[in-house]
Amino acid sequence: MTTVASFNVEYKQYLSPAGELVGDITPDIATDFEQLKALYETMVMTRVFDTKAITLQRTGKLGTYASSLGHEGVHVGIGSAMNYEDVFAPSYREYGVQFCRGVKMSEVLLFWGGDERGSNFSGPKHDFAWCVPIATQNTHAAGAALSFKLRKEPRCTVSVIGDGGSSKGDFLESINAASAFKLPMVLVIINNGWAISVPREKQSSGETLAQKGIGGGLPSLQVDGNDLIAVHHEVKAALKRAREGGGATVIEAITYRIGDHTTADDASRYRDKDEVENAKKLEPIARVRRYLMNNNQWSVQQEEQLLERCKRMVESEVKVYMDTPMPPVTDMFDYMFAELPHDLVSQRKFAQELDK
Amino acid sequence: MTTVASFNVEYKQYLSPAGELVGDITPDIATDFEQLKALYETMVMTRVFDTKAITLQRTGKLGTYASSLGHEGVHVGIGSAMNYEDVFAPSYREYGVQFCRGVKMSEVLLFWGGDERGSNFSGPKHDFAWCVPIATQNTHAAGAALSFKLRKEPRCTVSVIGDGGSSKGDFLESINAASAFKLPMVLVIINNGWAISVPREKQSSGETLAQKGIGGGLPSLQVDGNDLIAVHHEVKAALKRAREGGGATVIEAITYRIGDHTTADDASRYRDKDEVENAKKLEPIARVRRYLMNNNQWSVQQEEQLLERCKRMVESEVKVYMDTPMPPVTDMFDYMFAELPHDLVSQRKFAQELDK
Amino acid sequence: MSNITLVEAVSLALAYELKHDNDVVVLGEDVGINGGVFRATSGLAQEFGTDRVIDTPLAEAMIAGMTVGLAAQGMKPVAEAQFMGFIYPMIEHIVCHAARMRNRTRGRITCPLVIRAPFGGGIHAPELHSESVEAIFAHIPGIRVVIPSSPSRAYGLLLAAIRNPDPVLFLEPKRIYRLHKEEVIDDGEELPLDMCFELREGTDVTLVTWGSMIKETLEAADKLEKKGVSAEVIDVATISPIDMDTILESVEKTGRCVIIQEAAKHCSVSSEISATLADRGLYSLLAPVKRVTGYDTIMPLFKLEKKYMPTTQRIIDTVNEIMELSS
Amino acid sequence: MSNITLVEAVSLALAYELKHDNDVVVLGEDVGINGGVFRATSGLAQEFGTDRVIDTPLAEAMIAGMTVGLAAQGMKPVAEAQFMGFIYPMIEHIVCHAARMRNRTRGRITCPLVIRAPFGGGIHAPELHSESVEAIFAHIPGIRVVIPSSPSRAYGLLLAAIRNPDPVLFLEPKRIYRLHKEEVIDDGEELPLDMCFELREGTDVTLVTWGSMIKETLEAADKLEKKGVSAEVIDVATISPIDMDTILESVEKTGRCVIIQEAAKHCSVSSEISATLADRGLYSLLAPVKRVTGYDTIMPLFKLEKKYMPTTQRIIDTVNEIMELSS
Ligand SMILES: Cc1ncc(C[n+]2csc(CCOP(=O)(O)OP(=O)(O)O)c2C)c(N)n1
Ligand SMILES: Cc1ncc(C[n+]2csc(CCOP(=O)(O)OP(=O)(O)O)c2C)c(N)n1
Ligand SMILES: [Mg+2]
Ligand SMILES: [Mg+2]
Repeated sequence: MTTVASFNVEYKQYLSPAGELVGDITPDIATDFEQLKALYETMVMTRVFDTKAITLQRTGKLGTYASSLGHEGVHVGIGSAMNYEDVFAPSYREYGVQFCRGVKMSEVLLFWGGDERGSNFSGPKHDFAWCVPIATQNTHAAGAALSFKLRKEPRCTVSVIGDGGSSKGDFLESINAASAFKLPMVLVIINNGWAISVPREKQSSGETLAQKGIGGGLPSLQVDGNDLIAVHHEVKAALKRAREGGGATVIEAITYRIGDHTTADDASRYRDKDEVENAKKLEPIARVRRYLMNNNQWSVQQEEQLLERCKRMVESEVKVYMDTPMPPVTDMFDYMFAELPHDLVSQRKFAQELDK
Repeated sequence: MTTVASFNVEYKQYLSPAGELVGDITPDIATDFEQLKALYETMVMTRVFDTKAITLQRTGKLGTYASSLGHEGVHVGIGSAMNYEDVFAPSYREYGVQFCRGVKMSEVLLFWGGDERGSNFSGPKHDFAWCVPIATQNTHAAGAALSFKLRKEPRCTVSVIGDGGSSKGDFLESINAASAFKLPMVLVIINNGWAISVPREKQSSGETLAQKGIGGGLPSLQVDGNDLIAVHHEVKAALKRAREGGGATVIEAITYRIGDHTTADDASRYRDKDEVENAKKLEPIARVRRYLMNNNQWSVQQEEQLLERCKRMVESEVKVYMDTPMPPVTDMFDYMFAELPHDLVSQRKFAQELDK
Repeated sequence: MSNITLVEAVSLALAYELKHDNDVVVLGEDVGINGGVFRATSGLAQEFGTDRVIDTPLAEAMIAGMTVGLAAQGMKPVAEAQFMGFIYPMIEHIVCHAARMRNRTRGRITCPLVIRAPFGGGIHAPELHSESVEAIFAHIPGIRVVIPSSPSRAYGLLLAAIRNPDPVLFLEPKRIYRLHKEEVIDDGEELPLDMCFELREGTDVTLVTWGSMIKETLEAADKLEKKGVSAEVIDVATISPIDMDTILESVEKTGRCVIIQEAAKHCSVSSEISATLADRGLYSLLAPVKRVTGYDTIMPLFKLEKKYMPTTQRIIDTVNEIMELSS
Repeated sequence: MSNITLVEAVSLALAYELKHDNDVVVLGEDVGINGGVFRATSGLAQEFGTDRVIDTPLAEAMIAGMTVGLAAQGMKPVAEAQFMGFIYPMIEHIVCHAARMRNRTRGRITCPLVIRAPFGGGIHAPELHSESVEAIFAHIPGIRVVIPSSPSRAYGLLLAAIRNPDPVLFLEPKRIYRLHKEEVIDDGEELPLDMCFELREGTDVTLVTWGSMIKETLEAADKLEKKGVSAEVIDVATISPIDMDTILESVEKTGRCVIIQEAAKHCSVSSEISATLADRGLYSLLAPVKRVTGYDTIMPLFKLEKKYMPTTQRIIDTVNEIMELSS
């Protein structure tokens, strides 16, 4: 009997729920207070936005919306670790990543407001759009990563997947692709405990979800997804390795979906209140605030000012959204192909007549 | 930093290429010479059959055929470890497994001879048919295993996949299914080094293919796939564990595809002769013969008699195949549905008229 | 006897079969405690246990493959694709296995399975939640494709689908899931899987449709009536195999036919019906066979979706057009 | 200028674009050193290197997804599905992404990709190696579906497909991969992606087909000629979008139409053509529009495959039938 391969999955946390530094190293970001404050502000902004979006939905001004409540740490951690030239392949609720990258709140609202123009966003034009079919974004990210490798560009892709989505073939095949082609990419499993009503345990009896990366021999680790510092630091390290030709990494970030799956969902049908209450104690924003305050980097007054600022900015973005005129009916046709085929020319004309 | 999970992949070999017992235990099968001789005979029979099938193809009496040359150890090892009540979900070249289970050589020939009746074989009626779309058999096996679990039957499924197929979503999702539902099943990766022209290294840079099972937290190991004893012993142990409620196992059996991928392939286009010559030295039949002979359980004379017997049996099966009359044209229709829908009734009549 | 909606009729049929046939299991994403995102399996896990109503991991190919595996071993699985827009990873198993297993093995292994999927637009949903790609499956030999358009037809057709010894794709028009209530007797009576339903008799034109467009089609027929045009309305219901005889008979009587579908036009179910009329019904035709369909574009996000889907008025206009052409 | 087969013309076009456009990459199973199981990529890895002609792991969803990812970042990937019977795991990416990316992002991200797949039966192959499911893809808005039927059309259409800024499914009729040779000038000239090719002029009947059935159709036309029936033969070539104007014009002249396809009949490309005739061409029709197609059954293993596929004689018989009906 010979052992031919051995693997470990490590768990990383640098900032405890109490807002204290823990772990065996102190990541650079932990002492770069200027950046940290900026990231903190983005997290808070994301949450203020999220609350507003839910209100818009409840009052009939938005369609179904997927909340990111509780995910701000992992999202902003990822977004802040990436370079602009990198490519992000999102799922559908990673606004925090996107805000770091320049996507506007009004664009997120357009998307959930049933308007394709939201996906023509101001974020990096090379970033992928929101991706509804679970896990398919992961193989797109692999393809994008291969294009960088072939063109010898020092760029990476970052792609995310949920705990539920980590069961789907596309995610698993993208691990394999990353392994086979040694791709410059980072796959982050955002394990928020639930896939709509299906709890993490029902997806797999594996000890971790990170270990799926071991299938392709990729470095695979777990981080505290409510720890902005851990997510930022580990994603950044993985990106550095990827950029230097070291291949892909799988990071499982453990967080919690504090809200319903979307506004179309009612989590009280299938989930214990206690679980949610407990999870709230671990949420990512409070601990950064505590840490900043402990270090005299943040005050109650600053917090109040920030909340004011966020509200104003969100309101102004909501206004942009609400003021956006309906798309013309011809938009249905005009982006189907670079050049409209003849049969669609007549259908377009018909639709236009009908709309008069 | 905490290690949250650790995994090893072990490699098992009990019979060396020289025909000597190695490894830290002596599996029961190694000293059960009567059974071992029977398995040896099935291996030899499979090879004689294989040679004949290729000849039939070359002389226009068979369609494309996928050789099992070199795979006899892993195939017979699997087949002999299973119970009749278990379900086998094959790919397309595991004749050795199927011969152990009662499938007839004439049925294999019918299948490759372009006749669906081959898949209505005499092996266990509950075994799956040959499966052309790579890896899909693995999720079927998971479904079958779930049926046993739901019905509380002490049965298992065994399903195979190639080194190439181990990259495909269905295989990976079946690992996940086995993990999520704790299914009574065994997945054997038959790593024969090649997927048509694509070598094992191009499928994944992972150290092993077995480690894909770690993704679901399944016990995952490598065996010498040219070692009948190792395959038989480990598959049997995995089946025992599965039957007792212990869940699934992933076994990577390392063997070599000595022949072309199929008769439609020409491996010399992409593969070194040396590699094949080296592999031949490790092939599974000779080492069992050496072992039996070393233990005075087999003689040159017995070998000659066996070969004679195999040839006769193969010839008689070939005759059954060759004497099988053409299926009637109506067979195209008569197995589409339990009850033929009206539109097909008229198409059937038309086809029948046309065939007169 | 109860007054129920279409989606409730789906639950009722599932409950009936779960109760009366131990081989039946329901599986899919969120079908358990949550009762499905549309509540089509509401209460079933609670009543029959999570061994009969099974939440699966999020992996459609796996769901389809396991469903084939379950069916091949004698179970009668009823799997759910959460939305038709997510059925694509299931296609390999549907086409290569479910549809072929009986034929492949000359009857040795069969696939008595059902895959249910809510389909169609008009519910203000996100991208890929509004697809109508029934034509893809109607083209595939070896599977039945069934689409109910009322509570009682949902109940009877779903029972028939589950009991049918061959694979059935059961597409549920989610826009009319809760449109109206109907009295449905929970007596386990099934409906035939190879027959159109004539919903309205008429003499001037035959309107052929299925699924949620039944709503607009019946509305159009009512309005046309008032203008003196008598429309016959046929609910195709089983789009594969299709009961063309009933349609041909009707067109023989009316001489005119308009086919209404929400799906894109090109190579669709409406094409097949029209093509059969151009062959077997040509001599009855007094006017061109028209199709009122979705455009050959991507179903837009919901701001424009109403402009994509055929309206009652479009049906009326089209009927008027061919009435004029042939009067 | 060289005398080459259809499959050689595919290689030639690939080589041309690989040479002239650095963004072009070829990827798929066995496309590298082995040159593809049909040798359609023969010699390309050797000439352009394994960074341009890439062997992938065996995972079709991954191939399709990566192809979308490559295209979205400005490459021009040409992926191969080894056989059309193995294209099913690619469908989610083709339908949900390749076909929608431009529309979804209002032009921000596009998908200039090609997926090539050999298709059709008659080559004595194992199960699922003989499928003709072009109708599935023809129904999907947002992708072009192109089928060449001669070496020169393969060359010109494939060049156009690769250069086209939108996704193209390029289906290669493998039964006629090596049927005959033709002189093909390797000048990089493309052919239009939205036009039928009129292969033969005639006045009595229009025969419409594509792919490998071109062979039987032209044979039938020749034989009919001898019996005094003048058949026009149209190669549809681009089945989506389809050039119906050319077909309608022809039928206006001939008054009769027979559509020939190898694929199953129900909800197929032939349905669409016939349906359009029943609408826009009804008044030209002198006889029912007939379809000579595969049966709505599973394509059988090769012992019976010849009895599945339409024959020259069936085409002739059908033409004779409608000539009689309308004489
Ligand atoms: C292929 C596919 N199947 C099903 C769905 C429907 N669906 C949307 S979100 C979701 C659950 C996702 O859970 P998870 O991956 O954990 O991500 P989370 O929403 O928790 O972030 C499901 C089933 C889908 N969008 N795509
Ligand atoms: C889904 C699918 N894709 C492609 C093929 C074509 N194909 C048949 S065998 C094969 C290679 C399989 O290699 P491997 O899994 O290593 O099995 P082996 O043949 O070596 O036993 C390929 C690509 C197929 N049958 N199914
Ligand atoms: Mg989740
Ligand atoms: Mg192999």
